[in-house]
Amino acid sequence: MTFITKPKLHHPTLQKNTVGYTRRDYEGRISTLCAGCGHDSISAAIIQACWELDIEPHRVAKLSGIGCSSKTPDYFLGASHGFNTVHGRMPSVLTGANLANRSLLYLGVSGDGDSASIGLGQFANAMRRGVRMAYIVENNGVYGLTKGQFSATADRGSKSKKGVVNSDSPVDLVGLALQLGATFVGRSFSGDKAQLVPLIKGAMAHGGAAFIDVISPCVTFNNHGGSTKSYDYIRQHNEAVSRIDFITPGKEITTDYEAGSVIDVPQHDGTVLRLRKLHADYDPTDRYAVLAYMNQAAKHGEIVTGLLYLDPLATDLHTAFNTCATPLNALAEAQLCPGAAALARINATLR
Amino acid sequence: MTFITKPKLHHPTLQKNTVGYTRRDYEGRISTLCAGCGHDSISAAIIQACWELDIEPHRVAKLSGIGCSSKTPDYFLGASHGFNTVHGRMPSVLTGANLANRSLLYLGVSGDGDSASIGLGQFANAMRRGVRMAYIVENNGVYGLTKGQFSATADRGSKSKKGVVNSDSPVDLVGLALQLGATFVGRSFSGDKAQLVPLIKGAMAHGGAAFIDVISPCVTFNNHGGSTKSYDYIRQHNEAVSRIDFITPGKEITTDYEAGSVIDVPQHDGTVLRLRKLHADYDPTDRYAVLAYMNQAAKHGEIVTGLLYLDPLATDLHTAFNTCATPLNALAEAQLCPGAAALARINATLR
Amino acid sequence: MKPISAVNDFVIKFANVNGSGSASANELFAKAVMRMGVPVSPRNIFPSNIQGMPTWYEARVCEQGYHGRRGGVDMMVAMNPQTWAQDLAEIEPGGYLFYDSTRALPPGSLRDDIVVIPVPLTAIANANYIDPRQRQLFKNIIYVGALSVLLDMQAEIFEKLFAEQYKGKERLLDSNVQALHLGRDYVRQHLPHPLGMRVQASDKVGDQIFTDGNSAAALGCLYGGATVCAWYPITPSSSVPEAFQKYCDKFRIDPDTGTHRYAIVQAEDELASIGMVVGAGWNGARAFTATSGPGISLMQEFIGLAYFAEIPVTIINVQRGGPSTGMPTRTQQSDILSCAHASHGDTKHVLLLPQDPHECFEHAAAALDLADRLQTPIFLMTDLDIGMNQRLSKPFTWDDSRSYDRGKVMTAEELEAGKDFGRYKDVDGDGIPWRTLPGTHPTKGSFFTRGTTRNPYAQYSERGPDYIYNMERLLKKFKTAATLVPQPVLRLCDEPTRFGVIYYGSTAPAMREALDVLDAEGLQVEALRLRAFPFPQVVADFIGAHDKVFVVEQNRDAQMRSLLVNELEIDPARLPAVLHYDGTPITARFIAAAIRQALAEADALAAPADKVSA
Amino acid sequence: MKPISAVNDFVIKFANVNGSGSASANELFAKAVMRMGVPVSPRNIFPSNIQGMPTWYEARVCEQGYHGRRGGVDMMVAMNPQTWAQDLAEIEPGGYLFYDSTRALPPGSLRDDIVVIPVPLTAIANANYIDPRQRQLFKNIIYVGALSVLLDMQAEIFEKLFAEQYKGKERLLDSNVQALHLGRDYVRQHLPHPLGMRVQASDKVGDQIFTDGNSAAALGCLYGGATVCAWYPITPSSSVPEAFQKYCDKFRIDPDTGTHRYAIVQAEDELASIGMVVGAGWNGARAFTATSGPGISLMQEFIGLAYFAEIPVTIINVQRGGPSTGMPTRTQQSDILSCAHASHGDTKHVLLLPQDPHECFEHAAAALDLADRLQTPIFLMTDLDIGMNQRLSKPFTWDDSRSYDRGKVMTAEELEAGKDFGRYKDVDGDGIPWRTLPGTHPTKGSFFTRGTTRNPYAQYSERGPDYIYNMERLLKKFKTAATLVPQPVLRLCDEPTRFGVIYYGSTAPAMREALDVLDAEGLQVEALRLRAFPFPQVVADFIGAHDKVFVVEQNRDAQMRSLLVNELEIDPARLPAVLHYDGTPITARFIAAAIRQALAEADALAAPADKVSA
Ligand SMILES: Cc1ncc(C[n+]2csc(CCOP(=O)(O)OP(=O)(O)O)c2C)c(N)n1
Ligand SMILES: Cc1ncc(C[n+]2csc(CCOP(=O)(O)OP(=O)(O)O)c2C)c(N)n1
Ligand code: SF4
Ligand code: SF4
Ligand SMILES: [Mg+2]
Ligand SMILES: [Mg+2]
Repeated sequence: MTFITKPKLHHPTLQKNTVGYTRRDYEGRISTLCAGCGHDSISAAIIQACWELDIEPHRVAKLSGIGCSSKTPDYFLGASHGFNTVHGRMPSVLTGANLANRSLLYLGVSGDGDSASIGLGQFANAMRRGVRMAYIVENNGVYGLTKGQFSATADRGSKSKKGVVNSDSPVDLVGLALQLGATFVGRSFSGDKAQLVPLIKGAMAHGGAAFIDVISPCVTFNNHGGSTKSYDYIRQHNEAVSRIDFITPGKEITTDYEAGSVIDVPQHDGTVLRLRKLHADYDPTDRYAVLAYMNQAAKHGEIVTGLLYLDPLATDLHTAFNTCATPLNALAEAQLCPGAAALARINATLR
Repeated sequence: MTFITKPKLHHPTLQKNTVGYTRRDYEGRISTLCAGCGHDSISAAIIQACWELDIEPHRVAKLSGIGCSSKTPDYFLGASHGFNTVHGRMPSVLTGANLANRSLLYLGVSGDGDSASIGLGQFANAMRRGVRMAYIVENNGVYGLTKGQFSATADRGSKSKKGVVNSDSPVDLVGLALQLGATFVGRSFSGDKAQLVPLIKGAMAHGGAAFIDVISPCVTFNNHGGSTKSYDYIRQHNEAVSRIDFITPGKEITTDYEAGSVIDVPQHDGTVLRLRKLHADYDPTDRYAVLAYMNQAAKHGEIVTGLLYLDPLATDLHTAFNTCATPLNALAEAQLCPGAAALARINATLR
Repeated sequence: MKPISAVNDFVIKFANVNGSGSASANELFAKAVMRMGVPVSPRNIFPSNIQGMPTWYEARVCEQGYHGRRGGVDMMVAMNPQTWAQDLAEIEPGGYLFYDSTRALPPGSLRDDIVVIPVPLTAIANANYIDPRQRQLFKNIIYVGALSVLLDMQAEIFEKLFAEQYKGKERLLDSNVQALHLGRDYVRQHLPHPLGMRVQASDKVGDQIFTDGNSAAALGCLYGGATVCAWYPITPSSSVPEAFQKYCDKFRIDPDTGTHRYAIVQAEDELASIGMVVGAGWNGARAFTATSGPGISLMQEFIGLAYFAEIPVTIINVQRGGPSTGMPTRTQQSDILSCAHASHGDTKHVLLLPQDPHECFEHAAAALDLADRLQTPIFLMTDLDIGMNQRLSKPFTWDDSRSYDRGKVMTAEELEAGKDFGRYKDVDGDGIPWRTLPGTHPTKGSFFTRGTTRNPYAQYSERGPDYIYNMERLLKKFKTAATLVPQPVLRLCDEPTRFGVIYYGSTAPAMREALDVLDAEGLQVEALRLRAFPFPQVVADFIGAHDKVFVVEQNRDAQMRSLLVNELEIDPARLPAVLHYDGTPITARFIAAAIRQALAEADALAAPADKVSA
Repeated sequence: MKPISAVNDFVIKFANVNGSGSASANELFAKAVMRMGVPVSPRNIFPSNIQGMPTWYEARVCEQGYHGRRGGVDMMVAMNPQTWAQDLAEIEPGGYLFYDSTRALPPGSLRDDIVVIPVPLTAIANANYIDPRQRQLFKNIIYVGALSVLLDMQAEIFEKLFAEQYKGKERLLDSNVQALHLGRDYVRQHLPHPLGMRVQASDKVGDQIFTDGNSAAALGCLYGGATVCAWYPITPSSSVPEAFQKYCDKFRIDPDTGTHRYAIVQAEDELASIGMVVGAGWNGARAFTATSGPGISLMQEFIGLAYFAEIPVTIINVQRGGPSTGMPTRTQQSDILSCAHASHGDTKHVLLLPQDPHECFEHAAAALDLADRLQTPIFLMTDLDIGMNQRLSKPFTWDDSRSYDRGKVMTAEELEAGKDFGRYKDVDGDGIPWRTLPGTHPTKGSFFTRGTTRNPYAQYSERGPDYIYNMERLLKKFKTAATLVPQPVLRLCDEPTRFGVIYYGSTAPAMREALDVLDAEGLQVEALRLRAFPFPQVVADFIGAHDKVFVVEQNRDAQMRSLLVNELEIDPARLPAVLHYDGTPITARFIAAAIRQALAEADALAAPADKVSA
């Protein structure tokens, strides 16, 4: 019978971390994403990172917007509270949640449409405010959940599955995060677990606004134009019936390469992605230097990956607001309400 | 009796330009802004620029958001259609208007709150799309019309008239415009007519998305902290009655300095603004070079003014869309409606 | 157990997995039925997901041409193991279960009150194809082939459909035909056929067309002269702009220059898409956007601006299940209030209520005229059921002698001639003011558009009387609108009846069927189908002519009923609500039952009928 | 011409230019009247502009303590040449015109049916001050001084007020006192005084407090335990968060560490401010935002999420004139529908309707409890009239024995004990489910919050029955809400009456006065003041007990009336609407006239009374 198997998250070892959890304790529900979706690789990396960090799952609050990427928090950290908010406005919800309880760790998961199109303003402001969070964008250059339209990160001139050509200049979320004051900025590739896991760990442990742009190929809506012969038949069929009728189950694209080296990663559509991994000794403490470096690399069609910028002394919005150590949601009534006597004095000033 | 005279726009010469209009023909209603508001100086510069450009006033469409700055289109080009849209969303309205009729010139006037706070997303996308327009932000770092709260362009650490301290990192609209693909980017000071008028002319004549960030002091909500002795009495009064009760009529702050030089311009609040005017021979064709240059200058507390970036070959959204030469709003029914016969054929394909 | 025997009157449901290629195969089946002259109305029941999740295709074959959902399943084509149990349970006693028998089923996984039709689809596919994708893809065609024999349908019909579909792609054509016959041959050789349930050639389709409401609305916008479309993707509306794009590529390219006579912008969100439409409308181009509930919520501020500044705007709202993200892939009529009173302050907006693809086309074109005429937002209120499902409906028609109504736009000549121009002045007594377009005249007719109060000459004003003048003029304009919108459709009985029913939009086919059913039972109910808000006088008259009028709608809070009560000042007791809102399309069975019961109660005790809920 | 003579019962209006320092001078005058034990209700009528435009301060002095706007002007203090003509025209015959006579007026610029009081303010100021700013500033105090003698008010009162205001700023204190006497001395020497119109010490103020609704609401939020405030500036709501900030600085600083027990974020827009409040509410902090019409429009999507995902949210809507940007500095009650049915899909929201600063405080604190208890958005519906104007009202009270109602939050202990947790399950029969806060328990009680449909255990579901269960539970919860919200206030007559009237919010003082007036005329009308939506049973009973019930509100479309009609299933014919919506506060004169006329008509012909419009 028809049965396309769902992607399985990496099989967990039963080894326990120092807080006594096995990797399985960091998993969530079974993913409903397309087989081979890059987003599932990122979920696996998040699971790995949290396990290695010895974070108690329930001390994490995971928030997302709307999209395939934003569905993923349901597929990891099943013991954490999650919030699938509205499209493009997760940053404000995360900000409010963070203010309410500074004692939890906040993980924001979003998509390129969710953060770079509808969510650009909120993304920018969360970075400006220095909200303490690990903010991960699962960047596939398309709107997956609504079937393959462009997102704002799609390159100028690229062609969508429906044949529409994009004429807008792309939004580079890394560039924006750098300009807007994010204090931890990284970029990676969904299939590069060796690079991604440490980056996520760094972001989760960071004291301010941490952002990671993760290139995450969409199996389903990026396998057009220039793809290998074997796909032709299906593409023709889909064209003939003018709908995305048959979806070829894809495979997770993985890669692993040395710091300082460049690698060409073939994508589902046969195109190649050229990644340059920062040198191990790269000094990521100058916002503007890294911007310049990235733009240089871009001239050679290279995308720089790694930890691009870090302010090790970063503080967050709570520091700026000088909020009390007790989470605001845990303050007792006595600490909040001045009481009747004070009110009488206030009345007196109003006569 | 109480009577604070309203600012008058520069008295027009009666000399006619080549299209037969005097400068007065480019004026609008009398301004209702505070005496000495920088925005009025910008209105005067716009009037001057349009007159010098020999633009027929009615061939300009002027759009704005909401704010003191956004009110100004009522105070110039009285013969042009204007649209005071909603707060922060003027760019989308301008984009739609532009698509409807490519034969007009589009002038977008906004404030820092209107474009950098609520409007950041739309601002960014209008630049990305290369909408042909002259987009001017009258940047005073505060929300004037709502009485002096911070806008997103306020510097970190600055203090509002109500004593609130800003902890967010500022949005630099010039930096964003550069990153997002604007093809004409400039910065100036409201009182520097010699620099501002040519910039506005360049922007109006530009073939793509042109952006000018104009620093425009707010008389009323920037005359606190460190202001000169003479203001003390009033400040104390306002504090005592805890409201901005008495507003000291200000004077327009003007300045004029050589290209390549640096000048300190004292502001209403007694602080000084240090401006560096680009060398006449500065080559503004490298987005990233100018970003680096600006950041260098910033380290010395200097704000670089002038034409920062220009792509002389810039094209616009219509070019990208390959729209017809006839304005879309002028196409005849015959050019739009395929008619009954074609419809019959369509029906046939649906059986 | 007596197997269901039915000719041209049954429901067949396909249980599949999305992304498996079944969608086109199922549509092929439906089209074949239609080509035999037998009306069919299919419905996709799909998840908010892209690949690998359960999806159903429910096709109702019905010679009388009832297109509403019937309920119940006579034959289940069970292709999805994940949903086997629930699919099995849905089959009516005596119904048929068609399944892939390649792997043996665990014992007890069947019912004994149904007819089981095992076909080793996987085995057949694997025997004939090597490429796993082809095996998967053709399995769908093989089951269609098998069904065609079971249901007594000729191969030629399918072959013709293939020929049309794969024109120029012969390789695909041949292999599809081959797959079809693999399925046909297997059944011919191994199974009793045809079944007692079957399709028989007829002539009930006539010249009807088979298409979805979203494409129809897009075509209506093309014919209506829309040149600017700004949108943001959202289910179930995305196929409107996507179809508009397709039609523009075909009909809006300048033959000589190859330039485009349209502009379509995929905006960054709905605030931007509506903003662009407002800008284009202000500047004299016909513009529209298409969205669904969440988009409507985001557009509220701009809708208020367009209402108050009086800017032509067309908004196509393909409604889905709310509130919030709700049920993005289910159908509802629950945005009536959020559209009719969109935005803060006192507002009233025009809604058009098409019943099928034919009217989606008509109303979309009408909306663009009305927007220009009334200078206000016009909402085209469709829903997922008519928007995304293909439906048989009257062919599209266009009268070439008709010309666009561009409304009251003052020309340079008129201005030159010194005609008085007060942008917000009611000079014609219909509440509709005149406007000028930017760039019209060098010295006359310019004005400053704003969302703040102004006097009739568009000058900023904070004076109460100016405000009142404007707000009352807007009410008058709304009255005028009632005379211009598509008028209601009545279905009257020979004798006046005590009871009436009001309904609208996608409820229409189920309602028509329900009325026939009730009629057959001797229960006479007159009906009025709303086609727009504000309500023309005949609506008040219709209600006035009956003791009680049921208001049937697909939402929880009886939203249209509340508009009727308030706009027409009707005693709510006279308008019992019949509400179905679980996200599935309303059925004739449900409506008939609700009304039947209410009538019974009314007869029994003359007590007032009250809300009947699903 | 007979000059108006009135003691403790007149309207004095100051015509100024904004930014000229008049605001504090005018308030000084009002406070002085109040300190004499005479109730006064001042109203600012200001432009949407910062400096140099006309602004008025209308103070009603009224011993009976009617705080509603009266209409008409008995004395005009004409300080603004720009508005001279219209100010002059507004004066009642026999009324007084006070003006700056430094420059001679052009002939014919006065009326002969009024008393003219010329005082050379500029001359006096220039003679005594050099700094132009001081000349300007003290001119205001000089006219207050002059008025004090004309109206027979003691200098001591003013001196005391100065002493309080300029405590620690002696230099300002002295010069203000000096200025006051400059004005007093001039009048004493040159003009007849006191006038027939004057203030006389009384005892009608009692322990009432004089403050504005926005500060009161902010204080209510402080007492109610709000810790997170996210907002975006908008007139007339900005002073709510600004006052909250002020109070927090005073009462929410940890005495030992100096750290803050609150967080206030000025967001980038209203989508963000409501989003932050939703996030904080989800995470268990009491959070609120304050906004006005345009902000409400932008918050729609998030409000729908909070309704459907059931998140505590408090929204203070200080209403202004709509639609769109409308009349930002005028008052209205026109967001009732856009709040009660905020967002797409079927939604119903709780509204609280305070009448004055006292209730702004009470209801703000109550809103935070209700939000936690009901897990849904609670709207505090005030308006510019009560929000931004100072008003005498009962002092604030707080019962120290009262404790916050945090609602149904399941603890780690309960989870540990194995208590069943179904986030969206109705276990108590009141429609309100239990929730857990993030981080509560290592292995139990976590769930995924979403705006899509889910089953009672918060698992994603596209099943109709799950959806219906949830939607009907929400209706049940709304019924429960009706029993928890502030209950209506009744004003009954000794004998049952045929007619009743329903009103709410800032209409209260004008209504109270109108009822007294009608009563004095022998027109008996019973009254019910709504304090919340949904409506408790007594509202239905009240309507049931009268033939006709007028619904008085300050909007065009009778928005509250439409909620009454639909929620309570009332025949609209029984609810004649009395509508005032030009942006000025409703007056007793208007209400009384409308009701008087309707009653007359009703008596004349028993025909149904219909809408009465302003
Ligand atoms: C207000 C609103 N508009 C539109 C949508 C429809 N929508 C759902 S997901 C999505 C785009 C998701 O793209 P992205 O964030 O890149 O996620 P991906 O699916 O590509 O991982 C859109 C437009 C929505 N849910 N809400
Ligand atoms: C949706 C919405 N929110 C808030 C406001 C209130 N508002 C009017 S102008 C303004 C800020 C204007 O600041 P800016 O753009 O910098 O203009 P300026 O007055 O400083 O020139 C705000 C918040 C509004 N009009 N609309
Ligand atoms: S559509 Fe693309 S992004 Fe969405 S699940 Fe499938 S592969 Fe992933
Ligand atoms: S408030 Fe500031 S920005 Fe507004 S008009 Fe006055 S000076 Fe200009
Ligand atoms: Mg994406
Ligand atoms: Mg500003």
